[in-house]
Amino acid sequence: MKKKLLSLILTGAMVMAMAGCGNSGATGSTGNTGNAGTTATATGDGALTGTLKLGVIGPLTGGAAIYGNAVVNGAQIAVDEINALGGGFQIELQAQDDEHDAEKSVNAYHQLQDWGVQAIAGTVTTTPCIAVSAEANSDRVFMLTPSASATTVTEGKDNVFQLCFADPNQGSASAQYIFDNKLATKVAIIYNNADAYSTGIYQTFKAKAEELGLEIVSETTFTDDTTDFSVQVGDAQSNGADLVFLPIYYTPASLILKQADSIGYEPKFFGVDGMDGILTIEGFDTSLAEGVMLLTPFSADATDDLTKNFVEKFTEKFGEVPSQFAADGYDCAYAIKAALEFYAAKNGGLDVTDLSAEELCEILISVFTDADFSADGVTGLGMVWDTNGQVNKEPKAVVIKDGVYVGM
Amino acid sequence: MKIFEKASVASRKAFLNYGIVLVFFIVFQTLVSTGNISSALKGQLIPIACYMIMAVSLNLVVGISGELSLGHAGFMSVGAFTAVIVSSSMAGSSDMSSLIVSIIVAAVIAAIAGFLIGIPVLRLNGDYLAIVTLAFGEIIKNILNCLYVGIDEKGVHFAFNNPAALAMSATGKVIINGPMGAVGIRKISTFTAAVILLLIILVIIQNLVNSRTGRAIMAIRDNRIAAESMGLSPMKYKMLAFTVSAAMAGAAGAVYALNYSTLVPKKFDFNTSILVLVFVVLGGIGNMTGSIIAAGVLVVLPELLRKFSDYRMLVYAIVLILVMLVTNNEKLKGKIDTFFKKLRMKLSKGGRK
Amino acid sequence: MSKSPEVKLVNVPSPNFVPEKDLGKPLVLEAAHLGIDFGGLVAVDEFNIGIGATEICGLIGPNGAGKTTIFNLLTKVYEPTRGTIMLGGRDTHNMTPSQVNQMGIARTFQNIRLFDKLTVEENVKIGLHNHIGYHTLAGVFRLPNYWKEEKKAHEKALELLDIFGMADLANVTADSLPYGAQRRLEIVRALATGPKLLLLDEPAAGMNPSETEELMNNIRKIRDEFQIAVLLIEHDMNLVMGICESIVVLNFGRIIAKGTPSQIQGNPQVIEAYLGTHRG
Amino acid sequence: MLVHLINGISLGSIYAIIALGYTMVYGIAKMLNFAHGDVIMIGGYVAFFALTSDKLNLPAPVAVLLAIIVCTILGITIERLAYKPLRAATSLAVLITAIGMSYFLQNSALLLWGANPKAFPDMFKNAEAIELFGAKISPVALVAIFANIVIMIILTLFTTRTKMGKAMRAVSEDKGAATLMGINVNFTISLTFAIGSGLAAIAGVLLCSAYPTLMPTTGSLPGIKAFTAAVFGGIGSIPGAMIGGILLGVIEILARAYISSELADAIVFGVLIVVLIFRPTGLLGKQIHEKV
Repeated sequence: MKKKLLSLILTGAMVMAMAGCGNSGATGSTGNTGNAGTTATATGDGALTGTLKLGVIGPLTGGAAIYGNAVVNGAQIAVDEINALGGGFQIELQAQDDEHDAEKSVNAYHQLQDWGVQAIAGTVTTTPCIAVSAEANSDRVFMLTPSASATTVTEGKDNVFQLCFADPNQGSASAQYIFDNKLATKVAIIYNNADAYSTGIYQTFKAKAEELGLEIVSETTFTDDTTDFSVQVGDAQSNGADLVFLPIYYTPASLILKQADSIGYEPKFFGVDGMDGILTIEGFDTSLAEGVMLLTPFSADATDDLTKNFVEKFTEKFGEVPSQFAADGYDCAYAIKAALEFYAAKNGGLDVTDLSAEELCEILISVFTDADFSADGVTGLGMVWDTNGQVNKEPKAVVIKDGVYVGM
Repeated sequence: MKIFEKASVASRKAFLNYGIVLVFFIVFQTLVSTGNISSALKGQLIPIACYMIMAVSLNLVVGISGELSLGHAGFMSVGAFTAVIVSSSMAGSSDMSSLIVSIIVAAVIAAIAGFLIGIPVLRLNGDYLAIVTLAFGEIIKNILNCLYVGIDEKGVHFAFNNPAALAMSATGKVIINGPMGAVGIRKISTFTAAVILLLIILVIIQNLVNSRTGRAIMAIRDNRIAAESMGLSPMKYKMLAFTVSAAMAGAAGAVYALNYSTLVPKKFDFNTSILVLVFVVLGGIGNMTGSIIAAGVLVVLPELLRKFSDYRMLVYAIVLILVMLVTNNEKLKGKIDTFFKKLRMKLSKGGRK
Repeated sequence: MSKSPEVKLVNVPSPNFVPEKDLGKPLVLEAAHLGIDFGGLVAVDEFNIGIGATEICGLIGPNGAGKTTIFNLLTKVYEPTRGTIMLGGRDTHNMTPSQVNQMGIARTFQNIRLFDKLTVEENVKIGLHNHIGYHTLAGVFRLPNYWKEEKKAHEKALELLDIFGMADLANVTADSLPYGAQRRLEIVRALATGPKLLLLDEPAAGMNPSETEELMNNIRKIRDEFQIAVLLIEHDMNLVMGICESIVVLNFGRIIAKGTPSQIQGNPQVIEAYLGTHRG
Repeated sequence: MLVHLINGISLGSIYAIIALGYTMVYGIAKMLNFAHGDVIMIGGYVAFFALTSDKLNLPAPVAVLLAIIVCTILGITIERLAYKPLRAATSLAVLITAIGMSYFLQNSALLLWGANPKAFPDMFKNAEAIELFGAKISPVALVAIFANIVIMIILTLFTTRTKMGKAMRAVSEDKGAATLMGINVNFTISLTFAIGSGLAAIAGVLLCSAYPTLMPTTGSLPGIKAFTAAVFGGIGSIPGAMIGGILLGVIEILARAYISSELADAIVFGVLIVVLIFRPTGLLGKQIHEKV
């Protein structure tokens, strides 16, 4: 039944599923929805029509390009699917490069404005996202970031929402999981302290671990440019850690696994959602990742139809297995569509073509903060948002066995 | 009489620069107020002005003083983070007064940094000096990566390499969070303020160059041994140029920082120093007009090339190499000159027919 | 070629002697036991000299004798390995080139060292640098003092250039001057620093006889007008014998002869050094 | 401690091999070749594809050789196209051109091979970690140290014993005089670039083996560090590059282990500054006296 429902959603029948949600008044934080409603063209039949100009901002070149490109590609798959459905609603997607730089990101944002962007799925990385969200907040442009997970991204900005977990959730969930399953007695942590994502998870992990009485024997840091991990891995080894917690992205994680292997150190490794993608690195010896555990909202090896469909299309189009970032990008486009459909259904239809970004922003805020609104995607089912803009969804714990993820 | 003729040559040049800046300001301010400007360009106006200041201030060191500096962004960084702290601690004051005080304090702190760094750096020559400025730029970045600053009702707290040492009260707010940089910066920079600062800095540099001090700096650049034998102290004047330049970069950093809500130390790395150096070299060593124009054009160019997407940095690299080859190779220069001459002849012939 | 009348040299209370007219006035320069080694090699040794207040002294010797090295020692481009240099009665130990310049010693260079990209007038104004009395900030903010002092400097520069008839070239950049004019400009620039002792390194190099003649007159004129001493290195013997009151001959870094032009001309050691004949 | 020391020497050996490229090119062409780091990256990619591509799937020594050949040709081409026309230009103009070349190589790699990092295959897969005085040392570390020693010996013999090596030294001393002695200066400079770029390929393979992630920006930071090492040892000096590289690597690893990983780079650069204050031309650099 569940699978059937999912495919229904996928084929654009979400409106129907949502129709039963009742007509409770929108709990928009600004109370501006009334205005937006009057300017919006109500078609009367509860259908969503028109063309939405959706912008994506992320690093498409430079050192962080992998994340930006993944999000854009994921979003592209979603947009292609939505446009192929027909039915009067179309999305025009434009991606702008920010090179993982705040200044360039604001430039990219302004470029999108000149294009006439109505809503933004972005930005991909945290620091640029903070800069752009400040601009978007004063301009009243809706932002749903696929992957900028720091709490500062959404703090004090009613128009900014996250599709990924906020950092604190992941850290405490990981500590809890390790404790509950008695995975370790001595824990080492290696984290990137130049990265808000990594540091954020580290801090909550540590707090939770102390609360639970997990012993942390080694804490070492690195920065974005680091390639030599001999010191960090050596420290974990000499302190006798039997589990190394890696709240980091998969590129440095692959180097850490390799370093540990080369000195014959074989602890358990436990990662977070950023670890996803490690199996897709071209040339990576996946046997090194054997037994690595991670909490992630997305797993390309999941067997549900939604994920299978996405992974298949993505692999076909881009020749690689989608990472969690690609999944986030994919879900962003669908979440925005779902929100618009939710509004259309409640207000007797919606034509987005001539809506200004400001009008659309108030509509989307009202829907995302509506207690009755939830969205499904490849990174989670029944995602709901609080008024801070943070998402609530369940992480899955997986372990790598024989080069594939296996649920735990 | 001659002094006035002479002065007028120098001041004509100077006024050309003031004119360019004023025209730049008036044109864009008009476009902004009439709403005829794309938001992409509008959003870049303040950074453009900041990069112009960076370019002219680096030109003071590279062009006028003749020392190759590869760490200029470091001083911009010092100014930027100083301004973040100052403006945050002045939360109750008006935007205007906060901005002015931030710029001044940023310039002073950057000048102090410039002076301290100048002591070892300026004892070296040529490429050794260049690598040490690069090293200092990276050191500044690394140190700022370890800087934690918070503010609560008791005042500003500093900590180094250990955020826990901030020891703030419950209501305290972290302003600078190590490598994650500053968030929640007051966005108080304005285009007008940036242009006024640019004008002030141009006045200072051009008056400095056309004075006793400027002559001394250039004399040391052209021939250090002769200058020394004329009773000039190379260290004193190199230091003066270096410190003034650092102060100006600090001021530019302040305006830049207060235009964005977030800022990371990594922004001001080696690549940013090189970016500014490219403005100076392409604009012409020692040529302030050139620096201003090059900074303006080269900041906007990558944005204009956005439609080439992935190819734009490649195009930028090729353009950079070609420009250097054409402007610095006598043969190529000659070939291009004759090509244009022939073209002109053909055109004029064609015109006559 | 006009020749100065030969003066009588008298001993002063030291191993040195000065022209009779400068007796009773303090020596502008006195070097004792001066020497420098380069990487263990003795380049100059036991160099002793005393220069009277308005003396024109020649420093001659074959190529590689160490003449320019002496200039570099006296102007502190090199720090001497041994010996003392007294300028106006003060020891210059540990002083920098710019400090000794401010104490009254100025020089020209064998390989011309002008500020090429600056104008002739600016070159002279750099010489005047320490006599232009306004602060950097006065320059930046164009305070009245700036205008006053710049005007004074401009007039002074033209006045000095006029000695060599170069006032009309004031706005030409230095590197566009012909060779002889560049040498003359170096002298004007050195003079502008207000020295008590002027060191000229081959001032007549590359000049034709009539230019050399004019140069000789100008050197004398400068000495008389500014009442300063001149120490010059020169290969043109007509010039040396024509204007020097005393001559020091250097070979292999050591003084081989000292005296009046006529004494030097008759000195067999000097002749040998120049002709390179070897006895037994 | 011993582990860190050996890891430091291993990292330092890689820096030293890169630094040799910088130092030889600087010695002869008096230019800072900022694109050198990116030649390393190209070398890494060539070896990567030679090793992993299904069509090629070459054995490791052949892949390394292929990388050396490609980089050598690349080095000569860069020199001919971009640097040779600027022989007479100011050093600043050459520097900017080199930076332009660096951007060009990085962005070409980005377009050709994408931004996704590639995991460099393990060429020493069958080798176990080696136990030395109770410390476990990775085989790559030992290979890097060994390679460095071999390269150093060959280069020293080359520059002191062979005619071409002597010509190289002559050109770096005085181009004009070398021309008069009948040395083909342009050929000698090309040869230097060829050797430097070939070494860059070796360094690239070693770097990627030790730290197996390959991106278009892989060469930038090691390039700057190696450049620092070259200056540290005295730019233009071959033994200087070796000493500078190894010291730099050791200082970096020890600083990271015992002081702070954030400040490790700052400490490395700080030591460089201190060295240059006391020895303004580096540890083994020649003191230059300006002729007056």
